[in-house]
Amino acid sequence: MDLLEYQAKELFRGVGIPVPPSQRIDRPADLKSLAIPYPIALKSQVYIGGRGRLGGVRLVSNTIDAIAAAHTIFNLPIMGELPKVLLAEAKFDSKQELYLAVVLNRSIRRPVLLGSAQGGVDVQTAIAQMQQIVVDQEFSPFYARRLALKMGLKGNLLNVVTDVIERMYGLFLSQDLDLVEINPLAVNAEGDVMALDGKVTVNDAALGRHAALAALDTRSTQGATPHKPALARLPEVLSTVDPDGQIGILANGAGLTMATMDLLCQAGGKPINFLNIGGETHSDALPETLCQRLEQGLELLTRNKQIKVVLINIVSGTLSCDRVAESISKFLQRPISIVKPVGPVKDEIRLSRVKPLPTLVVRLVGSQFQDAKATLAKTPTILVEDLDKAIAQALTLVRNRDT
Amino acid sequence: MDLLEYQAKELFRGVGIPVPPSQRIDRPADLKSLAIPYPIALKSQVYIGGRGRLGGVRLVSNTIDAIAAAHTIFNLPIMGELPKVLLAEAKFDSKQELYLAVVLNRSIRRPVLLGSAQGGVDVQTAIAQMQQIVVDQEFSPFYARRLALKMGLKGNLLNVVTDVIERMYGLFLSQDLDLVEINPLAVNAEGDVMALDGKVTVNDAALGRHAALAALDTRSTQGATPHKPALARLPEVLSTVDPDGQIGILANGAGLTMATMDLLCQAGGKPINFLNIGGETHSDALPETLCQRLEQGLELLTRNKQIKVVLINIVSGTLSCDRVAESISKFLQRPISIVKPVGPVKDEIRLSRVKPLPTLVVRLVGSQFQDAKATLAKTPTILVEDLDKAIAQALTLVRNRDT
Amino acid sequence: MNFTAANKVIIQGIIEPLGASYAPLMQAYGTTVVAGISPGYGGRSLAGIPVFDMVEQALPSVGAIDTSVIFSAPYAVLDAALEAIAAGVRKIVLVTQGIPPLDMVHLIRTAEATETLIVGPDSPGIIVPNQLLLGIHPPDLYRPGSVGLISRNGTLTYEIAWSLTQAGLGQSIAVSIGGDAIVGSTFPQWLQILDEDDQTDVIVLVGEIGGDSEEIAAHHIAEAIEKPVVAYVAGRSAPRDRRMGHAGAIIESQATDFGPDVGTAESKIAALKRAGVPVADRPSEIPEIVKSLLQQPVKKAV
Amino acid sequence: MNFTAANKVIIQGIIEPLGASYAPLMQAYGTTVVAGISPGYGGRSLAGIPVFDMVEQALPSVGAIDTSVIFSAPYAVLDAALEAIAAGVRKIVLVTQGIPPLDMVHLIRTAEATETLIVGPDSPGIIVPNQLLLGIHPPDLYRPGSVGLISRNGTLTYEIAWSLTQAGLGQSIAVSIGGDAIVGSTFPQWLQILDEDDQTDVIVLVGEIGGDSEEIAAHHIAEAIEKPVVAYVAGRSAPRDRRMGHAGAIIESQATDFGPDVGTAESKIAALKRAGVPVADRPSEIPEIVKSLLQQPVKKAV
Repeated sequence: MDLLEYQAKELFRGVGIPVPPSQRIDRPADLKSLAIPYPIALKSQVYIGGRGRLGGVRLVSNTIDAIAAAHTIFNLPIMGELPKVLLAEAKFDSKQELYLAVVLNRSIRRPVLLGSAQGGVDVQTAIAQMQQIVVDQEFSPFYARRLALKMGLKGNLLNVVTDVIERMYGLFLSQDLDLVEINPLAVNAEGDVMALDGKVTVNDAALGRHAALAALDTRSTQGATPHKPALARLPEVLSTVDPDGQIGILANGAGLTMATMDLLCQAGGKPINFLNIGGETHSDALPETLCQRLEQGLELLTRNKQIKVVLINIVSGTLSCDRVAESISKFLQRPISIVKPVGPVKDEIRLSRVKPLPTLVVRLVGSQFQDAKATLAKTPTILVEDLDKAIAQALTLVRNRDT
Repeated sequence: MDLLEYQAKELFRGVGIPVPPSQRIDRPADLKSLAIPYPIALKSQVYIGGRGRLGGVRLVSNTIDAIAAAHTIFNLPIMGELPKVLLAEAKFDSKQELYLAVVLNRSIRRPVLLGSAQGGVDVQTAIAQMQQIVVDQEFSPFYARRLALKMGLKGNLLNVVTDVIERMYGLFLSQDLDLVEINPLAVNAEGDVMALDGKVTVNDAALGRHAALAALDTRSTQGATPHKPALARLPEVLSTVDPDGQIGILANGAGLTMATMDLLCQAGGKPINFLNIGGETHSDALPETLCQRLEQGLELLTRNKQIKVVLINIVSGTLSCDRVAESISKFLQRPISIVKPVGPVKDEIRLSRVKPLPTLVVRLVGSQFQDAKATLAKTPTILVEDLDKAIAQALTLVRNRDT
Repeated sequence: MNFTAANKVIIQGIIEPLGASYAPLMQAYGTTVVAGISPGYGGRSLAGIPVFDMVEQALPSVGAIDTSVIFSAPYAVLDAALEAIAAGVRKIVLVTQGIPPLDMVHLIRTAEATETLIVGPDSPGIIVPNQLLLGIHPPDLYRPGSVGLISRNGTLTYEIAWSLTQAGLGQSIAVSIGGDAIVGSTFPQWLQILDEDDQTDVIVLVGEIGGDSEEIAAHHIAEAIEKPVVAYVAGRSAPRDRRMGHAGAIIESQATDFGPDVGTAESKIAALKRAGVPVADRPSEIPEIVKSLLQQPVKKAV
Repeated sequence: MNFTAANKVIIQGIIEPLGASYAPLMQAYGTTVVAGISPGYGGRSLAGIPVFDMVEQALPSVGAIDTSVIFSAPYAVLDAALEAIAAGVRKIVLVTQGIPPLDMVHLIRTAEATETLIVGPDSPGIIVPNQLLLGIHPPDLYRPGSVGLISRNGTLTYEIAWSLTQAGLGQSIAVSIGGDAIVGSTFPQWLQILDEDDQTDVIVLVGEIGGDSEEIAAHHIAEAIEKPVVAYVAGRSAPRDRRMGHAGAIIESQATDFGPDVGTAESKIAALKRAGVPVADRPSEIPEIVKSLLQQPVKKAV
């Protein structure tokens, strides 16, 4: 989960990383009661980077200009995203700008400290100067000092930046972050430093043990429900792969879902949606849960009126083939009224129910295959044992339904 | 630094250790706006243990009784200590009482977890059942579970108590505590636990990095000045060793001060006060600082009108003998008015100045001894090279001044 | 590294839903499951397996333990694994998915210091067909044979094992290093183990997009592996930067705005091909390639 | 364990007041001080000693470092020591007092894992008369000889060294294990080192009230030490439970209300006497006892 700049800066403030005096602006009128002196920067609070180039940051010197600028920024989408909040921030005169980050490197399985003596908006220059220190053992401030030295810092600035990195690492560790980044860390003529922009990504798997961070999720439509490391919720809306596609894919496990989609694409098929109902390694996983997710997944996919064929590919140790077959059969027989909706049921969706269901091509690997076969024989689904043949079957069906 | 019970419980609450609903009572009238339901326990907030046996805890069932009890407790000294605050706390029905502690074991140089299935006021029984687990590597909750198991706990209680110990350890580590103790941790019929009394000792050396804890020091007359790991302040008032004594001891370093006092006592002398002006291992230690402390120490000791002889024993690498001699000489020559008082100067002290100073017996080991000898020759002090002889000299002088 | 039915195995988190379902299956497959561990459940038993509150409690009755398979809830896994290491266990399989990455960093540091093998997390574990099941592989899909199967996913591993089995190609061992972002044992480690394993004649490596494990594996194969390797990489058609269900499928970049091409299917396939590894276009192609490789003479040591 | 002038030594915290005063003295005494370390002061020099920002920066120019003497401010000591260990330094003297005990616990764990000797904290360090000064012992009070002096205090150690020197008894080495509550190296460790040291004929052990180091030392002497040992314990007259200036002088109890007799002068003296160690009543008695012991034949190995 990404944090917005102002949320990241609150975290920075909490651990003693210097940030400019600032104020959150929820509407332009808030600027009338601004507590920080002009000139200020008004900054669009969006999750996407590069807002500076796109007009999302403006320097203003008085209330009238500030309100006008706020109106503009509130109505300026950054790569399609409109800000809900702006940040008004005191200006800081920087003589030098540094880049600093703490991030987990998954291939060496250790946190790394990144730093560049050339931070700021010109990312290419920052990269050219980028230094990296691997935190191979338990962190101690000397790792931070090692980075600061490698960045070429000296004297008091060496110690001041070491201290900032140490605090960034403290946040990273205590809050289970995937990334904490300051760019730029500005240095003024007096040698004071200030974090002018910051980015924090919280690890989603760890959110369940950081209630305060979970509450910062402004994007979740579920609101501030406590994140817990339960089976991930199925998405409420499936993203579209190919808008012209007519095939939906439902599989279990990320690798298998991708492989199924790869096969379909290689064979010339056009998947519109794909859905992974989840792998088998969740500690709470029970056959009942997986069946439920299968049925919910079918419900989700079949809502899309454009889908002609749903290709189901379930390879499971937890779920026997007959249980999968029963779930499918149950799904097909359900009276519409008793289907428990995943989200609020809109009329448009109710309407879709009267439409004929897409054809289900079912491919199963696991125990009790013969029982599954018997169960599915009583349904209009098409059971195929071989994966390549299932793909071919799905394609044929689409073509037939098209014509 | 010890915390009072209510301060300890605030820390417990902060890390999720269950404590009863409670309210701090600064004066009996506070009980009129009590927000917790009766019956409550009113508890004297003193640093000394065993207040229960001494009437410092009372159970009351209504406001009238509560106010009366509060008046009594506010006026009841516990081993000489009057409470400034009481704690009003909701009653909890316990079925079982456990003892839990985390403490640093200095000889094995590791934290240890202590637990007894028989906690509560009967300390002897608790000790008889005491179990100990050494946290030899980085802490992980299994150390806590190991203790809970050794205490004989089972089922859900095993997990609940493991969780409490884990949180106690978290406090211990993050707040640099010397001790965190819960006695009793009460268990009710439903298996819920509650910390009914708690004791927390903060490590003094670490207070400088825990501003919030340092602010809890209710005993410091310095108020909430930030603790920092600077040279320890000299005491404002010297404690009395032998009220009939007439000799004051001033030495540098704890071991040397003790050895000097041992020698004096073994020779039949009666020290009334002793003062260690500090060893040589402080990273901020400069000869200037040590000289200043020597002069402040002499000032402190000579304030005591009962002292006839001050025995100075300085063995130093940092401070050459001549600098010690100069400091002593400077102290003796000082006009009373320009002496910078260590504390507020009371009339009684000014008065003491007109009294003749005690005789100073000076014993020095270090470089530049001959220069020191020359300097001190011009003063009324008695310089002795040998420690045993210095002791004998001090004793002779006391006897002579007595007669 | 020996994985046989003689391994003494414990199951931590045996009362978690997944642990409770698979404990009897592991035992039925021939795995010597000597104890289950679930704090608060000590004294009970599950499918005849005695349950203890702590690993060390089991030691007096069962003796030294070789392997622990951990099904504990995600936030309890680090402690469970450290407890197992403290009790002398030196092979640990983490089935559970969703362990916070920094817990894994801590665990991996401790594992390195104590020379403990960590498989997973988010892994179906290890299966040695007809001998040993350390995890949740569906045994029906496997047969004994000489193909060593290494993957980083779950159900796709089953799919490929099944395609091998159907083609008459049994497996010497199948292991998934796990699908989470930070995993214990790596592709190079397992390539090395299987290269030295007498039972294995050919290695099948199953990768997917995200991270750089396939690129690193390719490098290692070129440098150090003598046995023939066949690879398959899932995710050629995956939309970039979309979550497919686990972190392994996110094409990650080192830090904001610093994203090289590493992690894409193209990069992985190219790296493997450069290392001389044939890459199957679809799972069903793997058995054919394996068969053709088995007919060639083995590369000689240089 | 060899402590000679050939030891390559660095001084961490060389710009702290105490470090700046003693660095030139250590060097003048013959100690090979190759570098000083103080973050933010790299590039300067102090008394001809080059100063670096980090230990590892000094390595290319000075080669492997044997010993670091640390004068850093209390809260910076843990990091300085870990930095030294990471740079391969395996002997560390902590002069600074007032290091938070849990920092020491962390450091001692790391020192154990890396086989690093930690002397101190709150210690004047080590002196090998006329050869090597690792800390702040006043060199004038020491002479070369065959008495090994082990203590846990500062100025009292100087006092006793001086009484030995005045009596014509030089010292093979003098070391203070430090006065803070948690220290690195222990009495038994140093007793062992001196027992095996060819230059040492007799050992003087200087203790004080608080803690149980003297009791443990007594036990170790009875079990394992062959050379004669003389002891002195300060604090017989100390009021109980009063702070004498450092934590070693607090008679501590394990937890509230659990205070055994351990830690009192009586307990320590009794334990030492039980171990056959003569205990001097006053510092000036020590030289006499040392002389009488030197005339006796050394205990034979059993």
